[in-house]
Amino acid sequence: MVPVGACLGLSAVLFGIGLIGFLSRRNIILMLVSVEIMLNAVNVSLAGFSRQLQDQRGQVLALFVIAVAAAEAAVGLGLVLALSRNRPGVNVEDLTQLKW
Amino acid sequence: MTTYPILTFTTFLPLVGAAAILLLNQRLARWIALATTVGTLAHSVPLYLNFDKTSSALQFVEAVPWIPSWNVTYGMGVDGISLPFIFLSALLSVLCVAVSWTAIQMRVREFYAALLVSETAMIGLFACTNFFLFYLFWELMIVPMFLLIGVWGSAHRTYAAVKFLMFTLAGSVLMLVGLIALLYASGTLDFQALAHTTPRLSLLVQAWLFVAFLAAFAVKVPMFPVHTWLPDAHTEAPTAGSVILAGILLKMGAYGFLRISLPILPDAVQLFFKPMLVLSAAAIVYGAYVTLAQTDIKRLIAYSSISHMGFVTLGIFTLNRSGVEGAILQMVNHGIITGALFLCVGMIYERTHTREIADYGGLFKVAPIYSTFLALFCLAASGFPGLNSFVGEFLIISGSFRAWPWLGAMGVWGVALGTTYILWLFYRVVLGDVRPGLRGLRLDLDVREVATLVPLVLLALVIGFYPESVLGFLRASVTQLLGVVSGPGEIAGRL
Amino acid sequence: MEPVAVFSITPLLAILVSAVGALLIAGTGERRANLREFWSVAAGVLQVACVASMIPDVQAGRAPQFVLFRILPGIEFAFRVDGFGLLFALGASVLWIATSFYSIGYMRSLGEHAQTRYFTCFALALSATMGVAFSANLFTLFLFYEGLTLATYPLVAHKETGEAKAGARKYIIYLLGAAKLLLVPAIILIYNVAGTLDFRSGGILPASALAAQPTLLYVVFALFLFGFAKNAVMPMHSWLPAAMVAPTPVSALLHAVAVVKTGVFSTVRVFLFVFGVEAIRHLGADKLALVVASVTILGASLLALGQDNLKARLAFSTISQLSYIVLGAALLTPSGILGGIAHITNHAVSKITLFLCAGSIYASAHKTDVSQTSGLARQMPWTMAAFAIASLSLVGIPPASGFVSKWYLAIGTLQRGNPWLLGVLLTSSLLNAAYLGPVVYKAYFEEAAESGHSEVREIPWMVIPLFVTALASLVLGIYPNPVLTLAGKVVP
Amino acid sequence: MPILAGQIAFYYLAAASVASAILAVTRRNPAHSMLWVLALFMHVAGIFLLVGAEFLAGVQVIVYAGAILVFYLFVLMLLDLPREAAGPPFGAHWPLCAAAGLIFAALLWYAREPGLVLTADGSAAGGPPRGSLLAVGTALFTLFALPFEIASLILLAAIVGTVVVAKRKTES
Amino acid sequence: MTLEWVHPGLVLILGAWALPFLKGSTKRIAMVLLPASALLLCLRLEAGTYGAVHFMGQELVFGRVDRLSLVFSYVFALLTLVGMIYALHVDDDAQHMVALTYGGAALGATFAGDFLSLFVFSELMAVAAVLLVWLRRTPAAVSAGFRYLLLHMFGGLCLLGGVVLYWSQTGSLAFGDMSAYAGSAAFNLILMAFLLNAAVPPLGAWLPDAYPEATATGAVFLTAFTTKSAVYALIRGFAGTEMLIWWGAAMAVYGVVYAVLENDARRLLAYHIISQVGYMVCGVGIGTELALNGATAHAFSHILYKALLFMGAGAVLQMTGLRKLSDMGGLYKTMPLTLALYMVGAFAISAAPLFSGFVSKSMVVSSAAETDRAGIFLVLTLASSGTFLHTGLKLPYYMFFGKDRGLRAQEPPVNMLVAMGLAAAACILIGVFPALLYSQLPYLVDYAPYTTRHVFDTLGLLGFTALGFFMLLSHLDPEPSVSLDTDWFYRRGLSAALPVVNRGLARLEGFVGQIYDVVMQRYVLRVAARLRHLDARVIDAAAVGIGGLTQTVSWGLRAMVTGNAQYYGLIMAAGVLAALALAVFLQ
Repeated sequence: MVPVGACLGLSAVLFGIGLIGFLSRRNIILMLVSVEIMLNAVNVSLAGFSRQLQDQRGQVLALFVIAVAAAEAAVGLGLVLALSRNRPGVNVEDLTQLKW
Repeated sequence: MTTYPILTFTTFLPLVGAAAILLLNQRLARWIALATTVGTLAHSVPLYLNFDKTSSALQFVEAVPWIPSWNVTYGMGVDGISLPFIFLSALLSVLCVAVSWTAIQMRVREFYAALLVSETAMIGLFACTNFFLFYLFWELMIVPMFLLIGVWGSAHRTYAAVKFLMFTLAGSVLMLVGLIALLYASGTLDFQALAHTTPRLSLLVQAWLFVAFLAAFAVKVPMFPVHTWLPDAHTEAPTAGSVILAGILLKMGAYGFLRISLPILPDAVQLFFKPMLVLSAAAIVYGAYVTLAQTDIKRLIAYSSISHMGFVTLGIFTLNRSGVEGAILQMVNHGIITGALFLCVGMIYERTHTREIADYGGLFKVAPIYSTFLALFCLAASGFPGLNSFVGEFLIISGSFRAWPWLGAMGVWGVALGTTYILWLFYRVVLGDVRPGLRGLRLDLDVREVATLVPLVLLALVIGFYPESVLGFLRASVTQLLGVVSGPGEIAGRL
Repeated sequence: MEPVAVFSITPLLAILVSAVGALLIAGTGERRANLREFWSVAAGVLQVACVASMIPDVQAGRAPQFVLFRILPGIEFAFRVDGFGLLFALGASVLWIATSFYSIGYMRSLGEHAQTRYFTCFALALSATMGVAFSANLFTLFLFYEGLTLATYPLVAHKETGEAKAGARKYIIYLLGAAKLLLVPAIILIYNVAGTLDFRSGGILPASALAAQPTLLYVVFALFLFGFAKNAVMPMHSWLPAAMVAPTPVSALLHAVAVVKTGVFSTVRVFLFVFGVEAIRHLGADKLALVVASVTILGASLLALGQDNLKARLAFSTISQLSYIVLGAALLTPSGILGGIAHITNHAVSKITLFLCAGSIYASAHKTDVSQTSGLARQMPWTMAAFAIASLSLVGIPPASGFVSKWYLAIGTLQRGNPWLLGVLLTSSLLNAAYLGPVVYKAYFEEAAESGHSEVREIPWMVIPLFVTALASLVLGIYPNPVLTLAGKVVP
Repeated sequence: MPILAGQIAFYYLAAASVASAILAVTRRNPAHSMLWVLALFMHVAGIFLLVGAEFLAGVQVIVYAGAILVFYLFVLMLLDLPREAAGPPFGAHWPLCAAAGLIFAALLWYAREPGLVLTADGSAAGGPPRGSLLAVGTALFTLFALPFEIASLILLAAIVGTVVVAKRKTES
Repeated sequence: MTLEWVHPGLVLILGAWALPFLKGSTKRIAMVLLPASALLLCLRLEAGTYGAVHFMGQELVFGRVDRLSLVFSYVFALLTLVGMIYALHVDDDAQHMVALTYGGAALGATFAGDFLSLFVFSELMAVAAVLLVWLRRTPAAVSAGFRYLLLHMFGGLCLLGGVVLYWSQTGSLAFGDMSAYAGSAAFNLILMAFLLNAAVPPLGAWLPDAYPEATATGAVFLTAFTTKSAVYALIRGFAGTEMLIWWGAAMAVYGVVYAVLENDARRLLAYHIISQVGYMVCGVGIGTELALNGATAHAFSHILYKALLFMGAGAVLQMTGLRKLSDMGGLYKTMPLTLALYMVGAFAISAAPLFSGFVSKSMVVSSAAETDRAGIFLVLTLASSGTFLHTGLKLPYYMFFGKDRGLRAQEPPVNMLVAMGLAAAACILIGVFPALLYSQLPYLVDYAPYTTRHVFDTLGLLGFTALGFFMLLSHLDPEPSVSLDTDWFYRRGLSAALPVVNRGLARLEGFVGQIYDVVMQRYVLRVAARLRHLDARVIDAAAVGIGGLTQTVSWGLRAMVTGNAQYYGLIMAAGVLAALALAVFLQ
């Protein structure tokens, strides 16, 4: 009863918002959170399709997405911890040492 | 033909020599280099002897399939046009090794290795029969030359080396694109096939290919607008480098026109030959004028090469028999004379360490033997009748009169200016009163240096009085080449 | 009457003799001066012998010929001797012997430096002149023509003073420049049109080319006329006075006999043997040559009047006399051409005497200007006598040789029916008298300005040769037949 | 009538999750953003349920909201970030990012294939998804056995990685 | 040269070369012997053609002997003899040699049968004459000689030009009557040449300019040969040309007028030669037998008495060294013999009876009368009266009588007196026995000079002139004036024109000479330098510029790497966005 198009629409909007968050927030953690939002949007569209195509593989993929999201969050935040140790505040604009 | 792959052997012997030099210690380097180059020269002599002058077909052909998917074979073969250059490359390499005997002190092994690699590239380029190998040797040539200029050059060597690299690479990249397009368009890369068997490409494709190859060859020749790398490269290169650069490198460009542009893209040549003639005439006169104003001897001779090579391209694009034959002869002559001039300048630079003309004067009193050699080569360069470049210029101007009379006039004006700047250089350097700086130095040549110059003197005289020795080889191949490219205008229908 | 070619090596021998002589002279060097002098005289004598040995052949109508190399189809490095070439070569080589003796005296008395180089270049210049005389085609001629320029450069720059250098520079730039800029294209165009460069008495231009490209051939004609800058035709003449900076024997042999005559010889050779009389008449190019020659004759004579320096005056006189020869050839009438060719020898003999006298005056009395020659006859009777005889011949007064060629030139102008040219000839003879007369009568009839001049002694080595040449100019005047028969062989 | 109820629920969930997403992104205080993100996750789980992916909804709630979000909060607490005092929450270039995001959303919205949007009755035709939990479970352990193992490997690597990265360097 | 006939002229020319080797008296004997033997040879000659030679394809005749040439050869040989005797005292070998050559050449010209040998001998005469003038060795002589040479060269060249033209038209070189070609270019040129030689004004100004500059002995020869050989040629070739009559008459008057004005003794006599030659030219112009006979006779006698007059003036110059009449005078006391001999010449020239002038001049005058040319007759008689006035009266009076300036000059050396005596004797002989001369004339002579009426007329004329002279004596004092003559033209004009021409030409020459410098230095090198500048700045810069451009671009790109992760994210997003949009819209 939920039209797939709607799911896609929702997923598109959510993805947009996540993107905005990721690109504009100065705090790294919140950038990572925005990534989580984007991933959620993807899962919504996957679920929508899985429903529409009567095929559960969409959901399996969504699961894997979640697993990877977890791993990514873990590593990301580990890095943030390491970074924050030798520099106060985790502001993305200060991290420019890698520039060539 | 002979089962023994003489061409491959001649091409890759120097490579083997180079490897040997790098492995053994420094003291032996010079001797191995000399041995290898003399061996290569010895190897190219049978080529010269039992070459059949009558047939225009390829001789000493070797063909081994190499990359089937691209229809590329490892093909070696020689015809009338490429034979003289192989001999010239081998000879000049021997002379280069001889002249840098005492001149090069640092990194001796790498120097001779680079020299030998460049020899392989040279001989390979003239001996190969398909575009793929041609391109491969073309690129291979740039590396040792870059090193020669960059490492063993004088003051601004890096600038000159990089500039040389940039110019040549820019050209050859376009050639690569052309090569691929050609492969795509006609399916094969073999020169003979492209010239005769495969169907002719459409004019548009031919035009684009011509432009692409023009870029590569024009930079190498060098033609008028893209010539500025040559003076820098020559001035900074060590003597051996300049001799190789002037002797052979410039000829590869012109050889490219003859081997690739003319036979494979005849319609495009018909389309473009008029602007090319204008460019060459411009190169002649422009080169001559700028030469007049130079103060550095090597730079002066470099610019004179631009003017002389202008003659060669003028000859090629007259597209009539005497013009093309004259062009090829002039390429050989220019190799000999300019090579000799650079040898002379190198020898004197080795002692006085200055290239400014103002620092020289009255050499005749201080170094009579050297001055007589220099006098002879200056006369040859100015086109004195009885010496070799007179015959070349004679044919080219005669051909250009036939193709486009105004060109002939420009050519003559070029010759006149040529005589002026060479004799003026000679006047300032050799005649006049002795500069104080030169008095103390022991200036005259020793046996080794005389030995390096003598073969070139003999060649100049032989070709001067008996040009048949070179023209004989060309006649059949040039007729076949021109058969493909119908000549533009034969006013008097002579020859 | 095309002479039948016969194979013989003598022309090449004639050239090699003096070339080998040059080597020997260079070899002996400064130390053994006498031996060196012996070599140069010996070379001279041998050369005359070679040249003379060919006279019977040529007179009998046979042309000794010898081909060395074949450069391109239609171009060989070859020699062919005909009457015209033989006459010129004979004149040059005989006078070389006289000049050799003379220069031995001159060099020794003035103690000049670098005498070896002097004699070597002299011998080389002569071999080049022989080369030009005997060349069978334009290529060989051009080769030796250029060789002559280079061989004579060190002679002109002999004194190595600033002025000598400037003169020599102008000399080489004019000659080499004109050769390269004008001759090379002309030769090439001829090769394009005619396919060959050989000399043939009727000219080698195919009729089709004459009809098809008259303007091109007219331009080529002009290129040749001005290209041979050695014939000192008016715009291309100013190298000759500049070359007067050379020591006198050099200007004697070279600027009276070898160099300038080569220029004129080549010009006439091209007129008659490359274009041919009919072709030139068809092209109407003879008018150009006549105008240029007349302008040169009159202009140079007038300029000669103004020159106080004796050698400069003789130089300008040479320029005008040379154009007589060009005028003769350009008349295209049999006796005009005959007169022109005869004038080559006649002028050579008389002009060389004048130059030698100038040299002897300089060597003995250290006087160079015409104004200083007053009263010289008393101190140097023989030199002035020779000078008088030679000027008689130059002015064209009957007994002397100049009259013979002027007579034929005059008849030539009439055969062509152009009174103006006759006018030019007569006025120029008048001008000759005007600029040569004063020297003679000043020497004979004016008292020497400063009496009691230090004892001026004529040097025998110098006076004997110049007197011999003066007598020669008389003998050729009285008995001109040998010159005329040789010249006659060529006239169409 | 159940269709209408479904649609109303969907519209509510969609609107709520969009609102919470916007708020999560724009809040100055990171803790508040975290909470809004929690709300977002809950609504997304709701949508999963609507779509019939019950297992997915469960995982979403447990793993995503329960584990990852909590982990974020821990780090947040650990770093004890001061309230977003300094400077604006967004980088100077936020209008560009906003534009990029909006265009992105618009493009996707435009691109969603009308054909794909089944009419209300379309979804009914398919009937309820076949025992979605059963289906997913069997698929996970038969078709996707390998990816499942790899997923576990990734998680293992992440654990080890995080420990190594975040461990304080002791002077050994 | 057939041996049996020896050309008298050649004897003189070759003999002259022997003189320098003889010493003292033997030389003197030779000097006399040579002309004497030449005279004997001429006398023995009979008419006919000898010495034909083939030269350069032409037929030359050296010895064409007929009555006309014989007469002239006699007088020329005779004069050479008299001149040599007159010059015996001079020890300058050169002068003698030149004089003999001059005589020989004159004889040669007389006997020349064709134009070429005529030309050769006339050129030789010109050269000999110039040398005679130059041998005076004064600067004035040298420049005068040079002008003489130039003009005679011009004359010679006109002759050569005319001969060549004549030869090309007729094919033959024979020198005969030219009247058939009257009006053709050849005719005019040859005529002009001879007129110049005969000193016809305006071409004749060289005579009074050069003759007075010669040495005393040299002048004697000069008076005779050049002008009279020209007259001989005119007689042979141009008898009867109308124009000559008027030229002759003009000359007669011109000579007399200038002579009267003249102050220098020998220049006065020189001017007078022109007037006498005028008579001959006029005779030739009239062209009747009588006229031609008259001209020949007059030439014959004129040579003798003019030589006598010059010898007289020469003697005075020799002894006193003076030339100007204004500073002479009172010599009759110390040089009576010279005076007497001079007066014989004076009477002869003014055609007094019993003297040679009377016999010959009157023939020409009467021939004018016969052909009823009244005007000419009047002019000629007037001129003869003028002649008597200045030569007969003015010159002797001022030279010998006039104010006595205390000059005590002795008589000239014996040989000069002997020579003058010989000449005077000849004049008287011809005057008394005209038949002697008439028998030699080319045509039959039926003219009787000594008719009473003619004698009276002449005496009357002379008397009146004498009377007039003594009446106007005071006005006729000679002042040291220089009379302007056509020779001014080439003396001043030419010398002025020459430097101008030279300066102009020298500048042109300098310009042409420098052209190579200018072209080489300024244009070619400047262009070369500019092109080098262009090459370095523009083309090289273009190539290097491209390198530079790539350099700056790369630096620019480098700036984009800010290190801020979000920029990268933004760029990536933008990239993906673009691709997506492309995919969507390009569907």
